[in-house]
Amino acid sequence: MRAKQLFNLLMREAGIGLALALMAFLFSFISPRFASLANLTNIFTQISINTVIAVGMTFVILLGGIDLSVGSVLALATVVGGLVITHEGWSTGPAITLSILASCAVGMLCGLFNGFVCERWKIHSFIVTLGMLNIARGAALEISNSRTIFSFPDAFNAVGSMTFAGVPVIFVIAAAVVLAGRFILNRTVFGRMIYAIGNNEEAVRLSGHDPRLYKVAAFTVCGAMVGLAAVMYMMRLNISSPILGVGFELNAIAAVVIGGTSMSGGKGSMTGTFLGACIMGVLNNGLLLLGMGDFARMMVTGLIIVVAVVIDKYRAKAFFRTLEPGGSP
Amino acid sequence: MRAKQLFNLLMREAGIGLALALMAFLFSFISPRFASLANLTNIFTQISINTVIAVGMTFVILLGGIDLSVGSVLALATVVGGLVITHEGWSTGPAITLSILASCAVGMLCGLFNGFVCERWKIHSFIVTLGMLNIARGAALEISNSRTIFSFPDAFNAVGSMTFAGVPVIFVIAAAVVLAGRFILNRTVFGRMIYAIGNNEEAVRLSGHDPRLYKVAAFTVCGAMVGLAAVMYMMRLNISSPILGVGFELNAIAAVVIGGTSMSGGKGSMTGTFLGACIMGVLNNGLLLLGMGDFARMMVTGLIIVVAVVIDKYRAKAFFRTLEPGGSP
Amino acid sequence: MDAGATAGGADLIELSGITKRFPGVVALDRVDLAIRRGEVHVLVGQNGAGKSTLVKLLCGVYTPDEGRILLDGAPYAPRSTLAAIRAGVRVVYQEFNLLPYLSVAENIFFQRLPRRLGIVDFARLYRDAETVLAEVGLAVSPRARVETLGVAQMQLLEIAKALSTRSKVLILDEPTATLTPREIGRLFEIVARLKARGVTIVYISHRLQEVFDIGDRITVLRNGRTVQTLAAREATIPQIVKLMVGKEVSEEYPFRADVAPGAEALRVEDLRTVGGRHALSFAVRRGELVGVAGLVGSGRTEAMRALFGADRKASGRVLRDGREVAIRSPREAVRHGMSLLTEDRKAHGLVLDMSCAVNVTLTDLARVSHAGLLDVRAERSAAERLVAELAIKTPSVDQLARNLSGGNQQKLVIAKWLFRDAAVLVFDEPTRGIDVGARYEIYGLLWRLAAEGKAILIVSSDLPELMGICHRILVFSGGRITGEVPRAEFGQERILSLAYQEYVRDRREAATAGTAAAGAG
Amino acid sequence: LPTHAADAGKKPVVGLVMKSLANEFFKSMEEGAVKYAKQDGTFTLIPVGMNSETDIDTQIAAVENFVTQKVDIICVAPADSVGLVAPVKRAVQAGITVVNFDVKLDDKALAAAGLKDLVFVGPDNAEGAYLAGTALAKKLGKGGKVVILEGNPGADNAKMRKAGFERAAKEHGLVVLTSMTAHWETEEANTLMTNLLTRFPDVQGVMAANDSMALGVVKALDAAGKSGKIQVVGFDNIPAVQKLIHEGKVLATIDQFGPDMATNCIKTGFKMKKGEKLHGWIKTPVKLVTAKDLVM
Ligand SMILES: Nc1ncnc2c1ncn2[C@@H]1O[C@H](COP(=O)(O)OP(=O)(O)OP(=O)(O)O)[C@@H](O)[C@H]1O
Ligand SMILES: Nc1ncnc2c1ncn2[C@@H]1O[C@H](COP(=O)(O)OP(=O)(O)OP(=O)(O)O)[C@@H](O)[C@H]1O
Ligand SMILES: O[C@@H]1[C@H](O)[C@H](O)CO[C@H]1O
Ligand SMILES: [Mg+2]
Ligand SMILES: [Mg+2]
Repeated sequence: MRAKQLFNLLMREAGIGLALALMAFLFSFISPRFASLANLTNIFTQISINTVIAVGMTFVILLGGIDLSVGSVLALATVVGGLVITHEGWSTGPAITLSILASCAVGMLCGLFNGFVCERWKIHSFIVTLGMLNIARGAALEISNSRTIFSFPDAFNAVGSMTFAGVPVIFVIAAAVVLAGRFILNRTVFGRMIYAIGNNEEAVRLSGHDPRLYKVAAFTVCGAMVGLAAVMYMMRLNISSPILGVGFELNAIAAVVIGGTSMSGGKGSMTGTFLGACIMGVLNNGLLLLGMGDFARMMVTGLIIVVAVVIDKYRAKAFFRTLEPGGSP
Repeated sequence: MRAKQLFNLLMREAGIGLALALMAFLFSFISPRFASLANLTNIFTQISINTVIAVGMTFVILLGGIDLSVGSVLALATVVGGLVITHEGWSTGPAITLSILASCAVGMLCGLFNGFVCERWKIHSFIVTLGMLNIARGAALEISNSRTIFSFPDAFNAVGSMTFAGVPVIFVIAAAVVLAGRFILNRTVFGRMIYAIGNNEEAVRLSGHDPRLYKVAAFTVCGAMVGLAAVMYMMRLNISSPILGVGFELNAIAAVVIGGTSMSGGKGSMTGTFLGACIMGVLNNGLLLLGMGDFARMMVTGLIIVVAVVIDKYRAKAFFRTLEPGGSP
Repeated sequence: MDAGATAGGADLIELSGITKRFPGVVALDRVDLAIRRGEVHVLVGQNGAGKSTLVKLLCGVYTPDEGRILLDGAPYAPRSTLAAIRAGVRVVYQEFNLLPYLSVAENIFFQRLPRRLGIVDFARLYRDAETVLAEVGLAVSPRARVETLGVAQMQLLEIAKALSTRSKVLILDEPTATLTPREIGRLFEIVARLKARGVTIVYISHRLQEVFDIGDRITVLRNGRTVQTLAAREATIPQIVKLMVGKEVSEEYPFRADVAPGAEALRVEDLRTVGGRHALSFAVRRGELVGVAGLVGSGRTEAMRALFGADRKASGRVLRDGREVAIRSPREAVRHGMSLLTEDRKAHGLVLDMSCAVNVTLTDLARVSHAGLLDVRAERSAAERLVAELAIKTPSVDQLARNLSGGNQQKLVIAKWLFRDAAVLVFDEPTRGIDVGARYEIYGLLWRLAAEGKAILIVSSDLPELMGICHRILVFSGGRITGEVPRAEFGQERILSLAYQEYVRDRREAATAGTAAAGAG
Repeated sequence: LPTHAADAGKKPVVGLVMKSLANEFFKSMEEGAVKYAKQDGTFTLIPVGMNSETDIDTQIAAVENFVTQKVDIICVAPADSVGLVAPVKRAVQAGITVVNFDVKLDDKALAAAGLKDLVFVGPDNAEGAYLAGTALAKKLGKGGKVVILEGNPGADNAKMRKAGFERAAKEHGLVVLTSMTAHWETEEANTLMTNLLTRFPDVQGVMAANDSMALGVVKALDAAGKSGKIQVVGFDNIPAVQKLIHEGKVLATIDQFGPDMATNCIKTGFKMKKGEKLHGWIKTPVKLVTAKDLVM
């Protein structure tokens, strides 16, 4: 049973895993430094924040929604968190705790707003979160007066660069988030509803549920993940800034979609999202190591994003082809 | 009959028209200059390019797709057009003609690529055009060596600032594009196919049509519109630059969605898109005239985008409520 | 293949050794079948027997794994629906394939819109559409958007689509599942006319009586194999049922006069749907089966949806077990012990891309979870129990709902509501697309539920079915309840005249007012 | 609500077109201008910023709107050295005094538009970068290996700074391993630097074209345990970097006195209105800032 499940999982994610493996192989072949422990640590660090955001985004996309505001909300959350943590006269411990809570709360509130407006007025999340993208960015700039906030407590900063046997702490956080997200999607009633609503919202409603609650919750979860990502960001770079996170939404969505989640909802997995985030990270890192120029790198990145998804499709197809004929009992 | 059609159209677009009227009224009330001829000319100029891109985007969104690459492709098209028009040794007339053709061709080719890859491998357009976003930007930077190209022929530049009775020529172009787009969507077989595929692709397939051709065509049309927008851009600013157009996709999509087109396809209209583009333009212009601070402006823009769509929903609902009781046969 | 053995020249379509497999299922197993030119050939078989699969092979949706097809004596292997249509094969599919936001006229002629230089000729489009609509008797404006139509109207529209082009072969996969006698009559006229024009017709239905009314020959499929082809004139219903099921089936309605209904479980007072002109009042008691009859579009579905909170209602009181309850959403309805099996299984009943198990337990996840955590094992076993109980044909409860046959999907919807175990059950067309054998099993099941004290409302367009199992029948006509007939007074004529009442009256009034009579019916 | 041209009465109106106010540097520049306007009290200031560094359209719309409003002076810090020439020309033709500041409009484009002598108030970006580069070279000595982190490709000041760095490197014998863009951004600079450290383990110095990027670079060095060992220079003199200079993690940055620059520009505009004949480049100072310049 277990073995079969593992096999299924492998095959399901095989396409995208293959793309990743291929890419990694290529890079380590061309540049021996790629596979060094130090470089792997770098990659782990670099994908952590996108991974956490992408986990939140997965919930929203599984519902057939989208969240364009993650980058701006991240900035707002770091600014609020930064103001709290650098608040004069508060001792370190409480300031850190409050700051973390504040960042997460900001993220959740923004997510809640997104979800609530979408559901209350039945507006597509694209437009609502596009609004939020502007609102949160404006608010972040206003609150911070567009200044970078710094001088965080050393204890806080230390976490961001701490590693265990080459594995950075913030990657451990990201991995935990992925596992938790996976568990929620596969094992809980909430996760079940997310998939079901993404597939056929009307059928869910007529089965006696209120899809709106779950949808608002999904946006809130996404916001909370962004808040957490903001904390990780502050730990990693030791600054808060209202201009961060521009374009993060595209990276997160790319990770989710490369990972095989359907933009129209209902289909997808957290494991896929994680692999998608890895592809994005390895790509960035590898192409740099190859010493490719900025513009060429941009083009190649664009191409590979597409190619990775194509490989995924091919594998999936080939897989089903091999299965079909022998599939009858 | 005609009168009834007009009435229907009015009512259908009433919500968003109302939002626009309200906004215009408010602005002209607060700032008398808003309604001046000179300012209206400005607004017309400022919305033209977004309008043309949004018309192209409407085709794609009606199919349930999306095109994130419009901004980058615009940049690439201006760069190629700019290189052609400033090519040494070509006389003005042919250079201008070739340049216009080249820009449009670049747009179309990129659109064709987007559409082809989406359909050939059944990949969601979000990811394909995200790839293209990077590819086209990289190519634009590479080709232009990241320099701004200028010194276009005067005749060419003149068109961009020419006006007839306060109406800028480039707005006339945009208006013509909207009308043409409207005609295509409502009156031609191609247009009806677009709606039909957005409604139920499977049904279209089962009726013996090949949806793929139409989908690729729609992306190509969108690309062509971007190419045309690039020409208008060059006329207006008298430059070509590889860094233009960042974020244009969001403006165009916002215009389309504010205009009432459904993100999941099948429902929407060109008139709506045009009104949506007007809302965006009036908003930007009006808030600037009010002298609102930048950050506040950002937040207000975000809010109003959402509110405009909410008003649209409300009006539509109220309208259907009043209609229904008498509506049954 | 006794009756099927004829001279090769007379056969328009010839299938030999056709096999089609899906993961875990052999849908068609070495099928041989010959369809003669100009005949009405009926396919019957239990749910999941392979009928729709066979249709999809003929129209180019699937390609066979083995075997070959001859059309007009030449090898026929359509690679796409377009190829099939070009070869002259058209289908009315079991499931709808409509374009909801486009007009009725566009839907009808979608295959080839009338055009000049790529521009649609709307004047001609609407004119032609009026003709076709009149032919099938669908009283809607050709300009109406399809999303505003009811299920039965959509079914008629599907038929209208098939009539828009001339074809050699017309395949109708369960066209009558939601139609009432009036529309069925009209459909048969159309079929007869087409046949007279030399069109070959393949007809699939679970309503065996009509098979004899229009069929020339009947082929019975069982478990993906052709059992026998017989001439309609010589066949009898019991004979066919036996061939379908493989054993004798008791065709007895389970009605038991000795089971008396108990206390009132549901009372509806002055329910008015949004846009509805009439207030509706009715009641159902525990242990009672109440039928709801009416013509297509008579407002039954609208009333039930409003009652269940699926649509907003304009006014009305609902009493459950004597206490007034507020029902503004399906969620509240379910909380108050009600369930509604919707008539459109694909759009409203099932989460098609999820497993059978997920669909079954969707109505009551609390029963298969603890503190928000799913108990996957409990879920599977609950689903397996219901799949067995309803004899749903599927390799496992992990199969996606999409991959079940139409009738088995319908059973799955029933299973999901049985899982909820509500006190008041509203079934809208519960036997739509369900084969005879299973039909009687479901009647038995309904009776068992009644015996347990459930209050049951059944909306159905199949009058004999309602008369067979109900205590009472409410008759809807033109959006109002025109009568309530107790079992003792059941009779086709009585009920039908109540069902026509409003339309006849409308016409009379229209005539007296001197306006052109436009009303349906 | 800030006043706008319509009800400004007889007071002259100055339109200040800035680049991204999201950038701390421009924000302080704007604040300098606002403070000056308040002190002076004889004119009305309308500042407008853009959404991002590349948001040319908002700038153009702003200039167009100022022309419509018939303001008296427009001070413009162009996001694109060529792109703004056309609207600026329209403003000049409408009789408005236009002064260019911070980033110089392109000479060739100006000449083509017949605006050869348009006044520019601003720093010498190349010179500033050269100063920073020289400081770095002095620290590393001949043969020191460095990388350059560029600003937005296409932005004029980014190009000037790159050129300045390169000149310093050449003159003092530094080896430039590579020059790549991090788009003025902290996060991107951090990722880029991390990866560059892997690619060039022997790098000794970093030239970041602005301080936002320098912040990201320092964190990358921190994570690799190399901060203080690899020398970093920046540009802008923002407070966050001042702290790092103090801690020895950044060697130097360049102050270009942003708050004074816009004020200078406005003053220049009024001088011209009064009839003073000014043209060409009015250079504003750039100054190297190192630990010894900071009193913390
Ligand atoms: N012949 C007709 N043509 C067009 N619309 C009709 C016709 N008859 C009824 N309608 C509309 O159909 C709606 C009622 O449909 P509803 O689905 O509730 O009926 P029903 O009795 O359940 O029939 P069915 O589900 O079989 O279509 C009403 O809004 C009515 O206006
Ligand atoms: N796409 C598919 N994937 C997997 N199994 C399928 C698929 N399509 C059909 N089947 C299976 O093939 C068998 C035959 O299905 P088919 O739809 O032909 O039955 P049918 O005779 O039309 O039944 P009904 O009367 O219920 O419509 C069923 O067991 C069904 O579950
Ligand atoms: O001078 C400024 C600053 O260095 C900023 O960081 C980027 O834009 C430049 O124009
Ligand atoms: Mg079937
Ligand atoms: Mg009904």
